[in-house]
Amino acid sequence: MNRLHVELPGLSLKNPIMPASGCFGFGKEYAQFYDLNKLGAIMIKATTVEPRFGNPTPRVAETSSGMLNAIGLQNPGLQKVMTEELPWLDQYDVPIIANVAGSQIEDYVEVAREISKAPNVHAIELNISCPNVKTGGIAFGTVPEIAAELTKLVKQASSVPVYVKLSPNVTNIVEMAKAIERAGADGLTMINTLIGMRIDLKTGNPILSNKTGGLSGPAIKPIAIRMIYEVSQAVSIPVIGMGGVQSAEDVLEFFYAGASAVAVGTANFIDPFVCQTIIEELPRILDKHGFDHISECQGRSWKNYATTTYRGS
Amino acid sequence: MNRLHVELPGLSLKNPIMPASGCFGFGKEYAQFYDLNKLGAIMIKATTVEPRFGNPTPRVAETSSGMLNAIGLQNPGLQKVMTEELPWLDQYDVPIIANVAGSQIEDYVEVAREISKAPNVHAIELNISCPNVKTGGIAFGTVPEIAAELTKLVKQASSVPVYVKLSPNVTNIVEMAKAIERAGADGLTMINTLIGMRIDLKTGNPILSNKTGGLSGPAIKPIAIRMIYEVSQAVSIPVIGMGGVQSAEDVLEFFYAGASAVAVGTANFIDPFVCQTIIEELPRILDKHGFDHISECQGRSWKNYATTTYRGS
Amino acid sequence: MIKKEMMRIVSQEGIADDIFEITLEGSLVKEMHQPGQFVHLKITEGPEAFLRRPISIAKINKEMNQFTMIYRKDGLGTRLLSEKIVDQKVDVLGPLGNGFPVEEAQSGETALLVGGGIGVPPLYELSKRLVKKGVHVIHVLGFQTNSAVFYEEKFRELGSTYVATVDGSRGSKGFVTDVIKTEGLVFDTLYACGPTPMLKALEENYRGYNAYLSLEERMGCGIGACFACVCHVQNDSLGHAYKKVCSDGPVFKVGEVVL
Amino acid sequence: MIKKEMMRIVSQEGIADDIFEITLEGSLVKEMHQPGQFVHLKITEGPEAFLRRPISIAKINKEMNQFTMIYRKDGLGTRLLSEKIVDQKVDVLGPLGNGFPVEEAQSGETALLVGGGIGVPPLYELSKRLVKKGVHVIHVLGFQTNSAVFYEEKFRELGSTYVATVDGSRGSKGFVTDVIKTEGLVFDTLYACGPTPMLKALEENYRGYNAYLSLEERMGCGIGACFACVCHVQNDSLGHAYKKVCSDGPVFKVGEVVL
Ligand SMILES: Cc1cc2nc3c(=O)[nH]c(=O)nc-3n(C[C@H](O)[C@H](O)[C@H](O)COP(=O)(O)OP(=O)(O)OC[C@H]3O[C@@H](n4cnc5c(N)ncnc54)[C@H](O)[C@@H]3O)c2cc1C
Ligand SMILES: Cc1cc2nc3c(=O)[nH]c(=O)nc-3n(C[C@H](O)[C@H](O)[C@H](O)COP(=O)(O)OP(=O)(O)OC[C@H]3O[C@@H](n4cnc5c(N)ncnc54)[C@H](O)[C@@H]3O)c2cc1C
Ligand SMILES: Cc1cc2nc3c(=O)[nH]c(=O)nc-3n(C[C@H](O)[C@H](O)[C@H](O)COP(=O)(O)O)c2cc1C
Ligand SMILES: Cc1cc2nc3c(=O)[nH]c(=O)nc-3n(C[C@H](O)[C@H](O)[C@H](O)COP(=O)(O)O)c2cc1C
Ligand code: FES
Ligand code: FES
Repeated sequence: MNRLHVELPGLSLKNPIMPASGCFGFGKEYAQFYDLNKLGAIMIKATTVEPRFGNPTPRVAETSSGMLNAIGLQNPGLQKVMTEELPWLDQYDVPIIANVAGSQIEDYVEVAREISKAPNVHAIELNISCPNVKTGGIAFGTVPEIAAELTKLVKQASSVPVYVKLSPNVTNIVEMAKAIERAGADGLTMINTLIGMRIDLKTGNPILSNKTGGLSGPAIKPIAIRMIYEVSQAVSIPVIGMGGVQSAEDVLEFFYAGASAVAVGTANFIDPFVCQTIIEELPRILDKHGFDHISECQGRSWKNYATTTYRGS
Repeated sequence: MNRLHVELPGLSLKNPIMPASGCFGFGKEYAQFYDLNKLGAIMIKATTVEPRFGNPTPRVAETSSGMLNAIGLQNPGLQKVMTEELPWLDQYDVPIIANVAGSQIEDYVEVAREISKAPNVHAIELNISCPNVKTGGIAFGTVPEIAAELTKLVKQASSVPVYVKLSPNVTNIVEMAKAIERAGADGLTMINTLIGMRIDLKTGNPILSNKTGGLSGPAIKPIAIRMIYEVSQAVSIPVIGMGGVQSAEDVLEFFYAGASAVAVGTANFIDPFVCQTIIEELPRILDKHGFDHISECQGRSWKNYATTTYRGS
Repeated sequence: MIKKEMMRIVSQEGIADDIFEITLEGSLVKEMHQPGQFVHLKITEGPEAFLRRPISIAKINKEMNQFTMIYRKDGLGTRLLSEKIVDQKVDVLGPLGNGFPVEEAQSGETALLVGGGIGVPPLYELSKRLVKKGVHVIHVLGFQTNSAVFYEEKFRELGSTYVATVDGSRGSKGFVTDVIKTEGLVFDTLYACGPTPMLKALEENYRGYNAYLSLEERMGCGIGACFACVCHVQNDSLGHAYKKVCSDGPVFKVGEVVL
Repeated sequence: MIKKEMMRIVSQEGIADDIFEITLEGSLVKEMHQPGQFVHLKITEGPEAFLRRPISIAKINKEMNQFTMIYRKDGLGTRLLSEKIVDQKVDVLGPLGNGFPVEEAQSGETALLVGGGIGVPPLYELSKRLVKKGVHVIHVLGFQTNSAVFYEEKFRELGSTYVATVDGSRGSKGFVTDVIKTEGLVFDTLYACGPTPMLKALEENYRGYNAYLSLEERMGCGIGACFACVCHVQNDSLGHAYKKVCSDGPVFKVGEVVL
């Protein structure tokens, strides 16, 4: 028995650990550090129809236990991702989750349709929650009806399961999640970054040239845990959790909250080996807490173990 | 010239530093450490009509660069605050900002009417954003129309200016702020805590007995700065800023973002002297950055100094 | 008076499995009067281990301006504390709370001191004070297992000492309450500190007695300002009476508060 | 190859106002080949100074497995670094990026090395390599003021060295570009590292030359994965071509990227 094996729509994962979109490029850089085959999956950088340069620099700033980024969806564009990045990744036996972004519905639909044809793309992650672009992005992520409509159309266009990435910058995340589930999403990924700002005391101006940026890292972990806890109880599609994960213990906490797999973002910048380390440590953590299989941990914080004997997601 | 003096509706502040509500009780405990006369103002613990015990313990949990609390508005009730706490505080020459909470509109109105009669209460802080109570609290803080209605009625009942405390757990904080301004609020205080959760890895259950709690501390500072930056440009009433302030440098950053005064919450627990220390350090920080008066810093991140010569809030 | 001081580490030593004894030096010791009080520690200067940690005072040495704590390396903060070395400093806020009332035991009387796990440390200073006063002390100390036992000899120097371990690997097998029963221990005053189930069992058995229990609760401020650590008062019909563990306690008379 | 290693501090010393020289030891040094490369430092183990800090390699000592950095104590991370002491460890990721091309200068030719402030350090290892190769080196080093000057003597040992300070308190008053002009310095190859305005001025003056500029940008990953540190490419009609300072740079040929 592989104690870490997890089955999710479209994704047969040898373990539930994957780098989060935007924090791992298209894998090449991290392949210098360890064998990418060890990963459960890879969430690649957001892809748009056209190549994008993104926002002017500075694009990152440090905060207490976190960072702000305003990359602005820089990416080489659909065509280059299809002809260069994905084929390069195909040397690895790792399912790719393609993060899809755009400015208008048609863009999302087009990228989803094309990118889902790539043989190693096993799922789409619909990025309706990027706080760093003027149009599209977060607008789709804050109004349930618009999110649902987009989900439906992308779902029709995609030949692989569609996960929708939720923004934490909303009053009612459960309402968003439910609308997206009803629209046919196969799963949810959450959370994207919270909108934040830092001001340079020397200049008096925001540090980021985009002024605001997305807050990630351990600082946001309690918010992620809370939202996953609420959403995973309200929907019946699986949740891939993320937000501040740094260790195998954090992964356990996300599972307890209700996640069925976990993505690691910012922590890769601090320690390029972090995903590998977490994967290696997970069995020890399962032993320590008396679990045979990682799936037993899923939703433990809200499942009533007295009456149900739940195994696996 | 007092370089730190700030004038706000109802509040003539010898300096812009005040402990945040719920993080300073009713002052007695901190009076053991320094002379409360040094403070610009004191925001006292939320007061409700009836005494409240609040939530079961545990009520606090630690997070990376922050903490969660689910006190649940425990307080001795309006009568005792009027007859014991406020008279005790009256020995100090410090304006009191009374944090007013409730479960329904009538409660808020009653507390505001009565507490605003206390001679040392110079302003009301309408707490429509407490995430830790089942009814009232946050519900009022997430729907602009309801917040506006409540503001209007409290404003009518109160004999002192009314500041409304905004919740960061909303999609659109500017919309909330504007609705509240239109309803007649004299000022805004922001931000209250973000809803978060931590799970105990040993038990698998949320650490807080209330399950979720409010996230405060440096972890949320970039979110506070962003929201104050947006709101202070959209309204013409002053903003008292808070969220993770620990130092005089942080105070400067809040002023740059658009705050006209700053409250210090969680940091009091780490260092009971923190408010005094910040007040003592502020002149040095003003010198370092070349300001004569603290008000010159207000809104500096978005004001165009080339065309306006702004002095004071 | 409560003070805040950067205190110097004079010694730090592992004395049992994951149990450390640390001694700090500074003028704050002058303020320490009661056994059973605690201090609130900020272990790193930065955001790591963000909140203070409450740890009991186990031994006070006024002449040397030193005091000793015994703590279990458990989570983040206590791990970081255990990595500190002699001459480094720790930010101490204290002394806090109301400790054990030494005045409740008279010379010639017998006091029973019951401790469980990391509830044992504050009993040491208490016992020394009682012995000094001429009180006859009996100690009943409960631990998980043999490797977790500490200070047995030190307590034995002060009075008769019974040790119980959950797995029976040292002393008698079982709980402190079993020991009291099987040994038929009698006393005038009872002082206890340990996990809540232990305190509950003692409350059950000794409700009418002159007994004092030291409670544990997660804390924010540690000084009574934040309402994090409250407990209900027994026989409170309205349900909103409360005591703060940090400033009204941590020691309460049996029957005073709801455990 | 890029490695990650906990490296031991061999020495740490203040060498000018807020300027520190630190030497680290470890096998990662074996991977260091090019002057102008940098390392990415995680200064504390915990969340404090959360991100890594990019600092240039100033001196490589392969025999001793040691390398030296020179940094300015500025914000949180560099302050914490300056408080570290000998034998403590620092988490180093590196070597990173593409440094100065030593092969672009031939024996007998003249290379002009221009540095501003904390852009000076990487020029030191570069200069040593060039000298070893038989290249004639000229250094022009710019600082704010006298008390900020460092390594002047060390550079002088390698070749003629001109110092300029903004306030004229040491060397000539003004900027490095003024020195080059007034001294009429001529060269075959130019290497420069310093603040962007300095690099822009050099680009202006020496666009057609064999010149190499080292850029600075705020970084996330430091290895090319996060797109934090990109810059535009010159003469890019579509506007979305880019180079990453961390992995394509930090050294670029003049005219290659938009400063
Ligand atoms: C009045 C009092 C006296 C105490 N005296 C001692 C003592 O002498 N020796 C000793 O080993 N322990 C003592 N404790 C328990 C000690 O405070 C906790 O073991 C410690 O705070 C755990 O911190 P951590 O960094 O190991 O755990 P973490 O999990 O990193 O702590 C996270 C947060 O939870 C709090 N927390 C976690 N467990 C507890 C707990 N059991 N009680 C209170 N807060 C907790 C921490 O203070 C911190 O705020 C005492 C507790 C109280 C309330
Ligand atoms: C390739 C490269 C080489 C460098 N070499 C040196 C060197 O040899 N000596 C030296 O003193 N400095 C060097 N710097 C600049 C150095 O990285 C910053 O001074 C340092 O990161 C500031 O960190 P801090 O903790 O003092 O400031 P903080 O304000 O605490 O830093 C907060 C965040 O902003 C980033 N940051 C702040 N200022 C800068 C800056 N000027 N450049 C890049 N990131 C910044 C930090 O890395 C960190 O992520 C180099 C920068 C780069 C890009
Ligand atoms: C530099 C950076 C770039 C990111 N780019 C993307 C992106 O392209 N698409 C996306 O959906 N999320 C993006 N994210 C968000 C992360 O995937 C993740 O949701 C978030 O950072 C929270 O996880 P973390 O705290 O582990 O980083 C980015 C985050 C960072 C820090
Ligand atoms: C323990 C605790 C209790 C609080 N109680 C209240 C309260 O009664 N009323 C209120 O409006 N805000 C309350 N707050 C929120 C603070 O006033 C403040 O808005 C928030 O903590 C952010 O500031 P900080 O990061 O400086 O703590 C409380 C916060 C904490 C940590
Ligand atoms: S810990 Fe704050 S009141 Fe007790
Ligand atoms: S710092 Fe991440 S790409 Fe350069």
